[in-house]
Amino acid sequence: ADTVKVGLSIPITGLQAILGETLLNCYKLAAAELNAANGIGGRQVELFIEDNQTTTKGSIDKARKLINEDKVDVIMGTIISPERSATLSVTSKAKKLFFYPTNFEGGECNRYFVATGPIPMQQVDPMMPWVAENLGKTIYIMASDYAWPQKMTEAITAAYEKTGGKIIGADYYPFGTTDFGPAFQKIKSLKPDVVWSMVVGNDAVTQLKQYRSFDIKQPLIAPLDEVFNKDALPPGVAAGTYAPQPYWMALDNPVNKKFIASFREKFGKEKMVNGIGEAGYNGLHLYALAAEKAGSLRDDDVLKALPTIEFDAPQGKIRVDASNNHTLCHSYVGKAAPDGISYEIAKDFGTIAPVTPYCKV
Amino acid sequence: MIARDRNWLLIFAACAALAVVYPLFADGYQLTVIRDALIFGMFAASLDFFWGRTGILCFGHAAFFGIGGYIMALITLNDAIPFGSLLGIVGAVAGAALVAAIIGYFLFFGGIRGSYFTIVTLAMGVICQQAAVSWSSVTGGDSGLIGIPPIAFDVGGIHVDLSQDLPSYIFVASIVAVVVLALWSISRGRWGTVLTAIQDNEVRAAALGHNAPLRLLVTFVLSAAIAGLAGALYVCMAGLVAPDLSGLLLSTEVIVWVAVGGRGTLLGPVLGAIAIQRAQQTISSFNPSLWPLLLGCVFVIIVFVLPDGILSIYARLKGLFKGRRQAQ
Amino acid sequence: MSDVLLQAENVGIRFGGLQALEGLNLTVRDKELCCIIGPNGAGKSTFLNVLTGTLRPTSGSVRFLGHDIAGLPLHRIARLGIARKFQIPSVFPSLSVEDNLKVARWGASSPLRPVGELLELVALDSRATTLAGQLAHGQKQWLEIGMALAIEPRLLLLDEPTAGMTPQETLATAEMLLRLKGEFSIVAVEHDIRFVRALNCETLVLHQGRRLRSGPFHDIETDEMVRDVYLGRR
Amino acid sequence: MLRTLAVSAGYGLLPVLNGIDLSVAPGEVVGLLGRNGAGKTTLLRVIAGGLKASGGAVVLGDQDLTNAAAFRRARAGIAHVPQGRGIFNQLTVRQNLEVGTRAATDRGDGGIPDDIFGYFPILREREAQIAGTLSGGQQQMLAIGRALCGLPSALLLDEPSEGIQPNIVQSIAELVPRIARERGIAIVLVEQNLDLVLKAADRCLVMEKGRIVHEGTPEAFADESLLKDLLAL
Amino acid sequence: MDFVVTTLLNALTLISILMLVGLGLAISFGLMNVTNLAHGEFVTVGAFAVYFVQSVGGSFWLGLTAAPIAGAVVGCILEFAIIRHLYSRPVSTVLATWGVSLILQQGLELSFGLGAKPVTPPIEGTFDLFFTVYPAYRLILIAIAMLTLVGVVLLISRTSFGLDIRTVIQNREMAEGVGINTRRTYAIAFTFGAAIAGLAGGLVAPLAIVLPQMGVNYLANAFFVVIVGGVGSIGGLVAGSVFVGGLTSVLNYQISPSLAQAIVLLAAIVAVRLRPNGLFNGASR
Ligand SMILES: Nc1ncnc2c1ncn2[C@@H]1O[C@H](COP(=O)(O)OP(=O)(O)OP(=O)(O)O)[C@@H](O)[C@H]1O
Ligand SMILES: Nc1ncnc2c1ncn2[C@@H]1O[C@H](COP(=O)(O)OP(=O)(O)OP(=O)(O)O)[C@@H](O)[C@H]1O
Ligand SMILES: [Mg+2]
Ligand SMILES: [Mg+2]
Repeated sequence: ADTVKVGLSIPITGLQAILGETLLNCYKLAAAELNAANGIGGRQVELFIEDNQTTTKGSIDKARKLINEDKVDVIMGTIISPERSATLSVTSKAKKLFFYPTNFEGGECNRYFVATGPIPMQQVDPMMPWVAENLGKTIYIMASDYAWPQKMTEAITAAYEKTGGKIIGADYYPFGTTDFGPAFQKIKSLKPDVVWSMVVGNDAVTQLKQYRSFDIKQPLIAPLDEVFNKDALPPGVAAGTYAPQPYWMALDNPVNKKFIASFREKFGKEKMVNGIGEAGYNGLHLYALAAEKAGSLRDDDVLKALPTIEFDAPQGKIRVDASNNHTLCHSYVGKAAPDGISYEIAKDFGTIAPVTPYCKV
Repeated sequence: MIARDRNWLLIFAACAALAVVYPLFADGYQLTVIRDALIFGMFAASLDFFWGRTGILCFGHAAFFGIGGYIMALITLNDAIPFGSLLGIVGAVAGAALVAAIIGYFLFFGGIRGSYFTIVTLAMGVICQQAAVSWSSVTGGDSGLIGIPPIAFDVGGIHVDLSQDLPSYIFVASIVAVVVLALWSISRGRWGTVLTAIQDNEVRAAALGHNAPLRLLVTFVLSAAIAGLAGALYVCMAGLVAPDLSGLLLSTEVIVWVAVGGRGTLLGPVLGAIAIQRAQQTISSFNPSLWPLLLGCVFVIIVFVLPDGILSIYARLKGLFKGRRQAQ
Repeated sequence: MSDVLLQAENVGIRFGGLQALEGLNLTVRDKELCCIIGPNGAGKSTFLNVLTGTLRPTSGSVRFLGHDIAGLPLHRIARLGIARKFQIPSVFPSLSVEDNLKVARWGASSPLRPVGELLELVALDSRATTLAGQLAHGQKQWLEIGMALAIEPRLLLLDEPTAGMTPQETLATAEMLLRLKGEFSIVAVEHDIRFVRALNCETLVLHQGRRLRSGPFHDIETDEMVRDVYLGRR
Repeated sequence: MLRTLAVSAGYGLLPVLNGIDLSVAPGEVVGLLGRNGAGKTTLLRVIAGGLKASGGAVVLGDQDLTNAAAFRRARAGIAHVPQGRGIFNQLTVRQNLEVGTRAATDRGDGGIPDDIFGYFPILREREAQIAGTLSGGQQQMLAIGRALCGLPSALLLDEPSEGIQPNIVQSIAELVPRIARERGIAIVLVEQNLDLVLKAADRCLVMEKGRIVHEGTPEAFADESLLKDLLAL
Repeated sequence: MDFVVTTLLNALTLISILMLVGLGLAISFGLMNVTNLAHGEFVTVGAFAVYFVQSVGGSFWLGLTAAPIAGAVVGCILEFAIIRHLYSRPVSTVLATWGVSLILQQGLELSFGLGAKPVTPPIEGTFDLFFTVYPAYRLILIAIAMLTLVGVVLLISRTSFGLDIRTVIQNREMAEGVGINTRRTYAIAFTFGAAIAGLAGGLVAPLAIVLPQMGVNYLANAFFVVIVGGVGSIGGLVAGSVFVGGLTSVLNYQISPSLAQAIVLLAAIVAVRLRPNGLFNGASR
């Protein structure tokens, strides 16, 4: 029968495979929910899953295949920036809708590109006064050497200096670094109040293990989440770290409870879910609502309807900003529990609108 | 020797014929797929031109591919530069050649050969990828540069516009054919024979009056220039350039394509590149985690069953055939 | 003195604690043939290395056509017209005999002899398409001489060209060199006395890095000292 | 007693040896003559195990070594001094000799026999020199010395006089039979230098195109015309 | 004082890791001339051995004993099944070992699941070194690395095995000719190199990420260390590790780490150019 074809470009192999698995599960969950409730306008949702291998070449090949061979109605997925821009380079040429779920550095601006994750200012702007008040007045940043941490650092610096705080050092480490000793030595001599790590992916594991062994006492902000903590980190090393995220499993609301319950029922009792996954889940639901409302699957119709609808997501109510196709998402600071896996909500900043001076679609 | 040349030309002609009739049976998407594979095929041939004849393995060849790609991107994305596409291609080729010339001069005239060269070029690849990631003000960082326009230019009143699938396929296929043919005729003649001699015994070759380092350098630079050309073409077709196009993974893959296709045959690597990439994407759509395992096994098997690459199947079949005929 | 091709003056060289050559003089004129003999380890190969510029002497000087060639890149030396046959036969094993000769010709600034003639000269015409790596030892020696001839040298240096050859072939080689004598200068290092005798030329005898004797071969052959340290008595 | 029985061998499709029968008694020196490319080197390689025989057998004493790996043959007592010497260039002279004793692991005490230095005093003098920097003749002596370190019962010498100064060639001519007698070794001597063979060998064989075409005592070979017949073009 | 000592210890840690991984490679690549792209996977296997032993309730130390054994087993199988047939075909070796590295990575992933594996260090916390406090585990790592180095040097210089292996490398046919079982010599050497890499993996497991793909992070650097120092000598390996590790640690503190990495690699290229035979050529023989 006639179905709504959703193409998924997911890193199933390669460096981002752990996060890819959770993201894929979230899409599967959303599709199952939709299909159980009469699909999209009566049409069942059909997922076309492709592994982009976490590479540029793979992402391009797979996006082309999804569009030309599978003839999908929309493409969703990808985690890190190269996958995203590779996919975007195909979708923007083909004028095909592309929903991107991951936290990203911003800068991408395209009519057919919808971001359901936060950009740096959404996470950082509301958070910095809280940091200044609760954690300290000086920050040392150590990060992986690529665009997202660089943009985050800019956002952090701007917002923090407004509160009178100061960034006293920032070091960017190449991917694949196996020894962070020099950074810890710097922390010892600079004595910042707070350490903010944006070392990501596999290197985050190395970084955190070594951070603990150097016995550093300062509070640590690190972009971790439940999935990563559980699947990648040795038990307990994340305990006490802070992280800004638009979604936490600990959020106490009925939608989230139901989300987690059905996720675990489908994929395993112990399974964790994170902000990226939730943003993917939200993306598919937002698309469904918009398509339903537009009564059409044509990209332009869906796009037109998209800003007019609201979705009751696990993180709270969200909607897409018509001016830049970014999502108004929530911002929470989480604090990792002693088990080093789950988080408690340290502070809720409510919904934050994405402000993008560079972008107007 | 003569018979071998004839065989090569025969296979080349067969491939060319296939490439000509292919558009009759393929839709636009399938054309783009083969077009991109052909570009990587040319990239593989460029590595083979150096590796196959000198016996020195370059483990950072993707660096030149990436350099070509980035230069192309920077030139065509800058609206202030006229004749973007043409200038981009020239710049990409020249840039890759220049970098190769500097590094090559340093290494070849410093007496560095063999595994040393391999590992030093490996490091060069690592540096290039890291530079592309961290120098984000120019390179766009890890997300790369997006929105590179398709190749378009006017030569002598003819307007070339490669935004459509068929023209771009034809353009790429003819470039690849010309390049492979050119590389082949260079490497089978005097140039190639002397390179083989240098590979056998460099001191002896020098004592006969051959400037071995210079010859190696020129070969390397030419090989890098072609890699740069491939990079420039690819980024225009893909519309973006990203750091992993100059990375270790691609460097390794291209080595594998050459080895699978048959080192020193130039044509084999092109076929190897197409075959492996298509197999990779097909298998990965079918079962993602199977691919790496399968690929690994394929390499091990190829080494033992087809040590001279897939192109040697032809020679073997022929040998078998001859053997039969003689037996009868 | 315009016909002086190569002039070595007071050459000395040290390897660590070993004074391998000391105070050696040698003048090679155009189209002259001369031989160097001497016990194993006397420094003959080393001296050849100095003469070809491969080794820089620690004292003294070597001039080829008036230029100091020490330390020049090998290919430049070859292009100046110095050809050399190494002591261990070194050919290009993965090229055919014919291609070996071609490569040699291509290296030359002005090759004269066609490959066919070279093949005949070194009696390898029947094996032109054989890979050089598959030749028997003696055949490799011949091929290497052929390669040296191919570059049309002004000076040909031979390090034990007949090692591994049968007596007949040794003599044939000597005859060939005598025939070529009119074309260029030759310096040969050899242990095979019949070969040296056949060439019957100016001979330098080295011993422990120094000149022991020099002069026409028939004088050398009968020299008591040379017989003691080198030729032996029977 | 070293024997080959109808040994044949070749490179790829090219047959080089066609049924060679050879037998050398302990203490005996057999000279092997033949033109370039006759297959002398190949025969020695087949005996030493560097090249597989395509037919026939290689026997040392009562051991059939036809299918034994090269190192087993060395340990059984076959020592090979190849054409081109095959010394280990980057090791010192002493290390080369030490490695030579590996063949005698099962038989000797693992030390370098002293009389080696008696035969070749230069080796003691240059003990610590890197072998690759020895002169050609010195390397040849090292190669023979190393072979003797393995306490062999059969010794294969491939053109040992190549590159050796005349008076030492003479002493090799005296040394080879002496070594054979003193140590009871069966020696096969491949040579182009007729004087040496005729002086050192007890018996001479002539090879042509992979066959043994003539056999005789050195005295018989003193006849010039016979020699011309067998060896000249 | 604190600063100097910490810098020194940081450098020593990195040097130790590089040296251990490089030690195995110095044998297979440096001595045997086998370009083994699966060398990184020996490190991975060692790290997984520690993880596995810990996950079934064993102690870290038991795991660390298992690590070289696991490396050796994998190395031995690899040598027996593949490498030994390819000693004369270096290019094929590159290809085959790359294939093996893929198989091993994927095999580990299929059997142990996606994602990083937790490994707990045998001791937590820091050690008071009078001048400074330093993570205790790192001190252990440095000590074990030094002990291993001394062990290997003794093994190679005091036993006849070291001589045999060099003989075999220089001239295989001749080595057979003097009675050396070249197959066995190669197999043992290769296995030994794999075992050391496995040990290295076990040692870094508590310090860095444990993942089927972790080997890549060590492979390129290890090759580099071997080349910079000079192929085929232990002294060279030490010199290369000190050069690369020391410079990285010191520069990391001064300038941006990415730049530091690039500078170190460039400096290494310059070093190779100036001393093509290695920083330490010959001196350790
Ligand atoms: N690089 C070196 N380092 C140390 N000693 C060396 C080096 N090269 C040569 N020698 C020594 O210098 C001396 C002369 O060697 P050379 O090879 O010139 O002798 P030769 O006269 O050619 O002998 P042969 O006739 O045996 O070939 C020898 O004692 C040799 O060991
Ligand atoms: N590696 C090889 N591959 C192919 N053919 C070979 C190889 N080595 C030798 N041959 C051939 O085998 C034949 C016999 O060679 P061999 O070396 O045994 O001769 P020889 O009697 O020792 O000659 P010489 O006196 O020149 O040393 C020759 O025709 C040679 O071309
Ligand atoms: Mg000499
Ligand atoms: Mg021979």
